[in-house]
Amino acid sequence: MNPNIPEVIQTVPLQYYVFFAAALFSIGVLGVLTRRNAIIIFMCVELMLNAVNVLLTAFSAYRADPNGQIFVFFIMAVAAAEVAVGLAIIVMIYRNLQNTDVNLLNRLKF
Amino acid sequence: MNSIILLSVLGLGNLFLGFRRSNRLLLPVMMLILGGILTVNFLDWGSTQSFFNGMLTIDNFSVAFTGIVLLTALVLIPFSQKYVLDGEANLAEYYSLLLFSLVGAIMLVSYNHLLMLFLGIEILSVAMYVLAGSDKRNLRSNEAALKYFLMGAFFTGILLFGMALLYGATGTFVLSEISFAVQNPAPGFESLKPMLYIGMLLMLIGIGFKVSAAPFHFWTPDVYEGTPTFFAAFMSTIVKTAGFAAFLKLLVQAFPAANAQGIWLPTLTAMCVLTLLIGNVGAVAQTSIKRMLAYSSISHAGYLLIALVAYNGQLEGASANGILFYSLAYSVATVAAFGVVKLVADARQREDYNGLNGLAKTNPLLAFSLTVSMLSLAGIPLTGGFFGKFFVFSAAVENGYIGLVVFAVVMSMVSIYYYLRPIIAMYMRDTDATTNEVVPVTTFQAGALLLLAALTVLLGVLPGLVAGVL
Amino acid sequence: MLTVLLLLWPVAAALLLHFFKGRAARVPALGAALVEFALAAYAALTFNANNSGQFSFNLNWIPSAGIHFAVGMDGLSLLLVLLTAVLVPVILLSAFRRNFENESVFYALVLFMQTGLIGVFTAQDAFLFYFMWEVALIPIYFLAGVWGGVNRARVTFKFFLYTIIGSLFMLAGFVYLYFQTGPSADGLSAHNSALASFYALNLTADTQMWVFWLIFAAFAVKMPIFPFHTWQPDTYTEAPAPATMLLSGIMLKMGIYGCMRWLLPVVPMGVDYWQNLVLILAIIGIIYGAIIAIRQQDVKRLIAYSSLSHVGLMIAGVFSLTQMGLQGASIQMLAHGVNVVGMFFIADAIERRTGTRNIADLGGLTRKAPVLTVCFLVLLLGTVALPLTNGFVGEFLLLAGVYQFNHWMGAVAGVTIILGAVYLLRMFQRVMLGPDSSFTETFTDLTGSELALLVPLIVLVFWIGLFPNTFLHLSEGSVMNILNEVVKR
Amino acid sequence: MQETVIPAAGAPYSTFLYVLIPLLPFLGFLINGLLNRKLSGTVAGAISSLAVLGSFAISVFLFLNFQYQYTVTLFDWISVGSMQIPFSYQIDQLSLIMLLLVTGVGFLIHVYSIGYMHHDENVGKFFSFLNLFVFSMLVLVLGANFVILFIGWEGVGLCSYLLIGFWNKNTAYNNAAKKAFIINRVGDLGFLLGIFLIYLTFDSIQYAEVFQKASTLQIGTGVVTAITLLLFVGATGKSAQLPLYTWLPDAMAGPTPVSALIHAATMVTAGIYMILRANVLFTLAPDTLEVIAIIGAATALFAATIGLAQNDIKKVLAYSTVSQLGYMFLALGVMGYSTSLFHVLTHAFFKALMFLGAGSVIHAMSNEQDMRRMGGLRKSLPITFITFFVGCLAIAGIPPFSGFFSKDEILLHAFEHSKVLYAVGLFTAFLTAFYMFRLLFLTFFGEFRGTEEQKHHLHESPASMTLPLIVLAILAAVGGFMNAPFFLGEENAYLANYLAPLFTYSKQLNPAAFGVHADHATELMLIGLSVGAGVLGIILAYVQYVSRGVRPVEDGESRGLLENLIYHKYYIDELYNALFVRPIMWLSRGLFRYVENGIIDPIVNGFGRLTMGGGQLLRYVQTGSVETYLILMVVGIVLVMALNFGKF
Repeated sequence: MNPNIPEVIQTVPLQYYVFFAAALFSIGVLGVLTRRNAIIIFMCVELMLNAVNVLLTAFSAYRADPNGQIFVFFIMAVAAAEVAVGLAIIVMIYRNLQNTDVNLLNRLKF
Repeated sequence: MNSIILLSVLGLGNLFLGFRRSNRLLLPVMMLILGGILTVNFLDWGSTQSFFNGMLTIDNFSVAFTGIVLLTALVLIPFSQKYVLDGEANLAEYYSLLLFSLVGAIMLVSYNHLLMLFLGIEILSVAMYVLAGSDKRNLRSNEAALKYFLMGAFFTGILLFGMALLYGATGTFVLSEISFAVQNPAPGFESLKPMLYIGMLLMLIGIGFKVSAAPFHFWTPDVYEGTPTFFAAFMSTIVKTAGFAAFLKLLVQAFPAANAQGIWLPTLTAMCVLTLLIGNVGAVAQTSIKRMLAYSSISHAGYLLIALVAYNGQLEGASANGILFYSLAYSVATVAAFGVVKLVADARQREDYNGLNGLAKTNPLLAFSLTVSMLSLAGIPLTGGFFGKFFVFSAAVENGYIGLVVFAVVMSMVSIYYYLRPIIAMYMRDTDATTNEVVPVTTFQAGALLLLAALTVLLGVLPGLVAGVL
Repeated sequence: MLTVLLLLWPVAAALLLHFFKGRAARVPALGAALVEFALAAYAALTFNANNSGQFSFNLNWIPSAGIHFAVGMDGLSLLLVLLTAVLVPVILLSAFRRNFENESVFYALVLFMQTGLIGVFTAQDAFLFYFMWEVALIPIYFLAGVWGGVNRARVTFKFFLYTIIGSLFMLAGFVYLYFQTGPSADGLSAHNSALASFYALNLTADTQMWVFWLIFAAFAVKMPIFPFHTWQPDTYTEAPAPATMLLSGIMLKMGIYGCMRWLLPVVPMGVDYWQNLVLILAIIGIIYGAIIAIRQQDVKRLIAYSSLSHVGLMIAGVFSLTQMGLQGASIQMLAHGVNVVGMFFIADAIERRTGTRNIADLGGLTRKAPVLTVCFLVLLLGTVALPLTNGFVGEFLLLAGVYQFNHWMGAVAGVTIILGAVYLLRMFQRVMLGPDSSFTETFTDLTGSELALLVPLIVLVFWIGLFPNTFLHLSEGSVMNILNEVVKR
Repeated sequence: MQETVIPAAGAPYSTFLYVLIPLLPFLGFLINGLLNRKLSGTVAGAISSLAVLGSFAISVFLFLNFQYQYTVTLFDWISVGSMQIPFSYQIDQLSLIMLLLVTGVGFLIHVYSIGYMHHDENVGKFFSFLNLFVFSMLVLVLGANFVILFIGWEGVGLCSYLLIGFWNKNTAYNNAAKKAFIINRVGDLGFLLGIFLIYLTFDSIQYAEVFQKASTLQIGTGVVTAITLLLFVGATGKSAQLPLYTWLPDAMAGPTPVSALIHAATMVTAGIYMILRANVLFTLAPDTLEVIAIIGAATALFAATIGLAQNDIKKVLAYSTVSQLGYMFLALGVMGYSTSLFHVLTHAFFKALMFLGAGSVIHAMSNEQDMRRMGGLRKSLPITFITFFVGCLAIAGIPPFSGFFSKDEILLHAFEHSKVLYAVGLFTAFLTAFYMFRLLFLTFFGEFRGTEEQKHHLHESPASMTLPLIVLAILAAVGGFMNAPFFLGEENAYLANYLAPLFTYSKQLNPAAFGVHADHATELMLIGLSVGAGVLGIILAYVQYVSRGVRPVEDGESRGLLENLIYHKYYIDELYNALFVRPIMWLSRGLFRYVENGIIDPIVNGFGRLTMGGGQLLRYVQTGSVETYLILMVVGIVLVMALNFGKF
């Protein structure tokens, strides 16, 4: 038990965080695999990223090491950038196809 | 570091040059800038410096790979010409994006901290998502962008999850500290081991996706085909070079052999074999040159993975030098290939092999240049590609991976089949109505192609210039 | 240094040829080849037959890997360099008769190829050897592929694929051997690839057994040996005559030379183990090629199969591991080079005049073209190994060598002298003798320039046939060195 | 007379003299060959004839001044390790006799050809080939080792190819030429292998050295048996013995002087010369000798029977040649070495004579060769008839003509060796007399059966043709006295005595089998029998073809079974066709179609197809659907995890 870590954090065991993050991540993955709407897929990806964030924060807290939490900020920033680009792409597709179903995108194959 | 700063500043500056839409000005300026940065980059040769609290390290390794990245960009830029002259409104923005992505690439080759790895990958990727879809009105380009984006984002998640687990297991993001933590396990480390291993494997997969290693390669053919050729060339050279440098750094500095060999090596080897197989066999059946080049880029990822498998735990020696030489030879040849394909496709509006028919008669220079690059990619002597393969295979044989090398050799035999097809089309087939006109080539493009051919042959005749510098 | 000059001059000339367009390139190209011939002749004259390596040159090529640009000539190399230097001008001259696009590029490629060929014959470093091996391949691919017949794309593709596959195996073998060597002389690298180091290797018999096939694969395809030969007839048929001459006259010798220099002394135990198999394959090739040749209708294809048969005998001679076999192979390489180039030239001359290569379409040429008949007959007699022509010395020694190794093999291989007569005389009869055909009515005899091309070849037919010792003495020392290396272990 | 067989130190004359012997004909070949159409036929013929005459003169000079056996080395030809092949000549009794024979008879044939080939457009080419032939034959007999012998051996093969196919517009002639060369090559292979084995056994191919080493071996040594059998295979090819004789009758396609030169007097004797040369080796191998004797006797009989029913005048002569060659081999097989050479000489005289005579007939008949179209020619061709008659008497073995002596000696040797062989020989002698006189009677007696136009043209040949006939007739008549029968006293056997040094080793090795030991009574009895056989044959022929006037049946008419079989030469050509030629042709097509293009190539292409198929399969995976890709990649991730699960 690390004395540098506030006790209130340690009331929830680390494993719980890990399991939680893993579950969240898996839900994200499953969402990506099962949904066909580009926007929803994209949201599921965000879910995966948030699972990572949770995990990083938890580890960071348990290790009393700020690095992890700083990393989370970067992930958020980058995710924001990705959102901007991703939504722009989806919008572009929507303009051309009037739809955002990824399965309509199969001109490029074989 | 100087190159990162210069690139970022100039990239920003470039955004303000957007009022001048003339490529006549922008192109030389860009080439001048890149040439300058390339020179500046090599000023750092021989010294080792750290930046951002040791998150970035500039050493010979990073300088060398930065050199390849910048050189590739420099010779690639002339081929943007046609694209830009078509009245693209946001000319300067594209150049800026290119410059920014170069920053990402440089971060990838000099990172020392997983955060920088992540940032490098993202800077590079996000720029690429945009560029892939830059032909806004073209559905294929749109599709490529979306596919690349969705899958890229997904695998960013995987990569990050891996990093997070690794962090959980070792408590650090610094490469050398990860290695140290693994080698000197703290009490209670045993229970963290699954996390460590899963983390490592997930990172392997994440980076494997970026360098299009099988079975995480599915995006590559589709995206390369849809992306405007110029940016596809960018993806298949700069992204791949930087990706492999990053991969090697990760394996060497964070996952050293002592503890991890048993964990990631079999996986890596399996990926390597699969990549070689899929890349080469897949390319055989293609009818579009661009798609063939995409599979070819997968197969070359396979060859480079051999160098990773033949890992010697250092950023020097056979393995690192092999990757360096291979990347250089591969980039030079690939740029020329994409360049010619782009010029021909623009002029003739077709990307299949037959579109090249009779090119030797209409454009001997293009034909010659594409021939040299195909031979280099096929690994025929007198070209850099031969020594690339040679060094990589040597590294593997030296470390006892004879079976792997034999497999790779067999696969490169297969590769001859599809690399010869453009040559056959250019030299041995007659022209038809769509292919009997001369393809327009600007001076810069001709110069770049000549330079690339010369470089390829130079590497093929005097490999000692580059081999063994690390 | 002379060797370097021999290597650099053709490629330099090829580059310079860029400044000449079309027909204007003919004279400079021929001039360059003649200069090369003069250089080779000078080398031959100053060559000291008692010594082995001469005109050596050694440059650290890839220092970090201990790979050297090491060239030099012993008698065997010199013989083949001479062959190359003699045949290339002849081949260039033969090309002058044709009309085709981009002549200057064509000649440049021929000269470029000459560098590769001479490089193969003079390399003293394994990787340099491999490098030159492939350098020689690239120009011939284009020569055959760009200027060839209707099926050129498919056929040359097969050829290229075949040979490159073979040579990649060789590369793998060399890489493996390379890592068994000691550090380079300058200590910069842990290994080196010098010929001498390869000779000094101490490999177990098991290793040699499989390394043998890696290296042999390349030679087997190039020579070619049955059953790796299927590229050959097609390629010989489709390629333009000068390219066919290069392929059959010189390039095929690369494989035999390779066996002698880079296989026998490097993996002697492997050779010992597979000796019988290779001999059997070679002998099958002799008979198989000859029998198939009997009924071929295309003159070029017939010569191609005859070449397969003759090469089989050379391989058998080499693998008999006898002095006679190896010396026979050395001299037969020259003889076969001269004869086959001459034969293909004549086939080409006939095709140019009549527009056909089909034996059934021809006949009665001898009455129209007595000079051609004489030239053809002389070359044919050389090919069927009539005594006092070049073919006899080689075949006699080769058969003697094989016979010395195994009487039965020698006897079976000897059937070549019967079958050779069968298919060549059949062709000669149908083409030159008998009643006229509609294709041959307006046939004209050889022109002066064509004769000028054939005369040197015919002189060589008799020179080698009458005074083979001129050449046998050159290669004697090399052959003994090779055999000593083989016997040593 | 020198008893030593070891060559003495040096040649008594300048090397140039020896070079000149083959060089003169070779120069003739070059001059006539290069100036092919510029010289008139007579000039070309004169040049060639003079060249051969020059060689003849030198040969006579050497013969007259011959003291001891020696070798002349011109230059080192091939040297590889211990395989040292100098280009050297051996001058001894055997080579001198052969020199005289080749150049002497050769000269006469050259002279004859001037007249015979007068009308031919390629007469220059013809003479150049003739000269080349003489050159090859001279190299053959002069060589001091087996390889030089082989040069000439192959050289005559080539020349026969060129000369048989001289009228190259005719496909049948070309085929005959090709057949001659190829069948000779079959024999040559045996010879070549024999040379290899000699080299491997004795480490040399130089006669002197090989024979000297061989003389120390035991009789019956296995390897020597193998060597001699191989050499004999070579001899059967060149000397037209069973089973390789088929080329010789076909070779009659060439101009008639060619038949005389190549296929009667010289080339076919090469095999006998070779065995005589290597008599030491053969003496060491009694088994081989047995084979030779049997093959010889069988050939003699076999060819003689075929000769009975042939209608082509040259074919009859051809089969008679084969038959007589069989005699010579029979002589060799029973170790009558000098006897064999004796028969070579007498046969050269009378067979050359008969061929040239036949040529004269054909010339007169405007190229008609079928005896069924001849008859009664003795009136219009008196010289030809008389000389031909002499030849026939000689071959029939009627004393005192040359054939009688030589054939009789052979039969004597055979009798001593084996009664069966003797009987065969004797029967053959009877057959020979019969079919030769059948030829004579059909040609020169009776009524002329040709066309009116032929009859109109009938004329005796010019002097250039008849002179050689006369000279040869004289030789054929008296040639026998150079080796008189034993009962007249050994000192009269000039030839045998002259040649004796050649057989010194043989005699030492096997004195028992060497020479003749019969008493005079037996000898006389045998003479009586053989003369009787000859006379009987002549009488029968006379009765059949003159008295009863029987004519050979025309092609359309039916023949008796046996006659048909003989007329068709026992269908041997057809048999060989079915056994060798067809299968090889079939194999050639079969290998090309089914092995080359049916197995090997498809296998090679199969690898390509396999790869291509793999590529196509991969394309099915690459569906273009993001969903599929993601699922597949996730499966990949799961697989990676699952496969590494054990390590966690």
